[in-house]
Amino acid sequence: MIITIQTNVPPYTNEDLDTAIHLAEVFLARGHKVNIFLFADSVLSANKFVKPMRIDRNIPMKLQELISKGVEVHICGLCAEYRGLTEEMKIEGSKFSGVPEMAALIYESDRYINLMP
Amino acid sequence: MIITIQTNVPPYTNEDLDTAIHLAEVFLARGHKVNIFLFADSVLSANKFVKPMRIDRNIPMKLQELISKGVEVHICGLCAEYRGLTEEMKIEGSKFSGVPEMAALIYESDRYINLMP
Amino acid sequence: MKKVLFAVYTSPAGSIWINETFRCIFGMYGQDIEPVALLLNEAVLAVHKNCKPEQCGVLPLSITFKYIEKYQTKVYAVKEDLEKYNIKEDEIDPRWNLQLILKSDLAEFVHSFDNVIFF
Amino acid sequence: MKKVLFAVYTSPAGSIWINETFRCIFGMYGQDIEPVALLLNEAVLAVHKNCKPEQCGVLPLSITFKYIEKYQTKVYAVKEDLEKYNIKEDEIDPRWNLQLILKSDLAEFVHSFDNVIFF
Amino acid sequence: MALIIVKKSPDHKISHLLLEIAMPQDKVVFIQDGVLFAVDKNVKDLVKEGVELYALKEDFVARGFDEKESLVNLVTYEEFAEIIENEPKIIS
Amino acid sequence: MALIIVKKSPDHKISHLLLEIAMPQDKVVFIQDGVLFAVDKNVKDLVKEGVELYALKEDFVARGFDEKESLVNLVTYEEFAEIIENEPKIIS
Repeated sequence: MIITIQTNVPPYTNEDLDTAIHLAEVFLARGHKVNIFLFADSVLSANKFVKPMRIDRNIPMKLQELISKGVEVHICGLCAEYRGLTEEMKIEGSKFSGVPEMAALIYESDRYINLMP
Repeated sequence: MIITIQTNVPPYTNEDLDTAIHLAEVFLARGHKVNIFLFADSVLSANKFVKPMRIDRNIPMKLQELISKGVEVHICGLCAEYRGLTEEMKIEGSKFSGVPEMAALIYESDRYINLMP
Repeated sequence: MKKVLFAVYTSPAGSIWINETFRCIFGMYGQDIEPVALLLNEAVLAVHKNCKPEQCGVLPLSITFKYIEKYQTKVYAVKEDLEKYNIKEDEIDPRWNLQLILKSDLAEFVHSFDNVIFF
Repeated sequence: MKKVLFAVYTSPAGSIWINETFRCIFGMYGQDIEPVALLLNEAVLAVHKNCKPEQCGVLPLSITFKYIEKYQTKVYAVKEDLEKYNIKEDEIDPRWNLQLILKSDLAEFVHSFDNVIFF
Repeated sequence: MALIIVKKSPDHKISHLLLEIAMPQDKVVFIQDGVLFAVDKNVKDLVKEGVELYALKEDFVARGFDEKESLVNLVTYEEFAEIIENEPKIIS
Repeated sequence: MALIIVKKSPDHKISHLLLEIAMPQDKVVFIQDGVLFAVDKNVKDLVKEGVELYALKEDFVARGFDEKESLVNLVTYEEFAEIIENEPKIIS
């Protein structure tokens, strides 16, 4: 199956990215194609300059690991511009997309899971 | 009087920065010393790479104008690290502070206005 | 053809979600998708002809009108929620192209879509 | 000396605000400030000895304990809110140094501070 | 005496708590989505007698309301600033 | 039939709306702060008869609850994934 998870709120402040990453790992292990669409303030999760405390998880790095396992990480481009996230800041392998790509994902995906803001 | 306004949520997604900026302008005009403390996701407001749509307000630029009029804009440093906001990204004149500076502002200010998350 | 409902429940002006709801909807038309908007709870305030978030300095809602007309987007609001805020039919801006839905019909309405995304 | 209350009402694990409340408090001691913590609504879940946000992958709360002890920080929780979640006195982690406050005393308690910051 | 600032709408439990802890002679100012309290028929029953209620006019009218609809005093930003100047203790 | 995911706690009005619109044979999964519904004595009265209720175990125990306290079925992430695989229509 193709499964897409959309997040909308900032990482760390909320649990959503943790939920999304955990679900993505489980779906990968179950043999599915997984996409993550980062919308609104959740685009921060793809900022490679994020520097958490040592005892904390590194969410952008976890997303990058997922990318290396075949997960597509989409960043809403206009949302990124509004949060000052530029091309140079984003984690490798993630892509700036827009609502047309969101539409394509909604259309193609067998399951579309939105984590409401 | 010394008046400090603390914000805690991301700009644009919420109205808080608009409220804080408007209040700061009014207090300035009334002859007060004004500080803004950007905490948690509100640190994004000091990112100079923020690029809103043309019809929209530019919040980092508005903060910079306030700085030029004598407002101190403090950015919680650890919060900034968690959001990938580095020294090079912050608007001119804003400063990375921490909770010790928050404590000093709370102590010195005649009025401390927190806009709850 | 997929039918997708974007449902928004947060107030205009206080947060960006009504704007984002419509931005998402207008992006759907490139695909074989029929997107529909549903305003509920505090979000229904948006349809009042005097609701102008730009009056407190945030992004206006009126930028959506030309696309609602262009795409003939279906926009629904919950009747009881409009009544709660005392918004009468003649106070609704006609450019919303608004249709009312009863709370009692909401469950079935929501279930008639292939995907439901809440903002 | 300023007395400052940091009051937090959101759930542990779901959001970061309980952690941020205590981080703020521990930063206050460099000034002539007496910071106090108040847990209310869902935030009271934090005091249960089995509450471990790290179990769902987010930041632990236990990192606060050594500073609560070091500074002898006063931490209050609303009794009725603890009862709502059926948290008994012997289930409260002693390292919170917790004192209970009745809802009926809340108004006066909150007003006894120079500054009150809600998270 | 204190100034309590309520920025979240009546749909948020924390806003109701802020109203419950208001004491006589306190001032409550509704801003942002908190202004929805200004059209709540029961708003005056949500606080103890003697609590003064205000709503920020700019945020109120931006949400489509007519000034006449407000059940509490509407204040401009200038007046809100004045209230803040007069109340050292702020709960928010 | 649909899968409804509730991530916000009972203090949020929108969570109650999601429960109200659940129809018989729907599955509701409580995650994140939504798991607080699993200890709400009235949780089964909040939905129509025939709605199946679940809570994500990991999020439930992280908030200090004992598995025995849950009034709904607890599911692991694996089981949650399975529920998603079986329900094409997701309301969330």
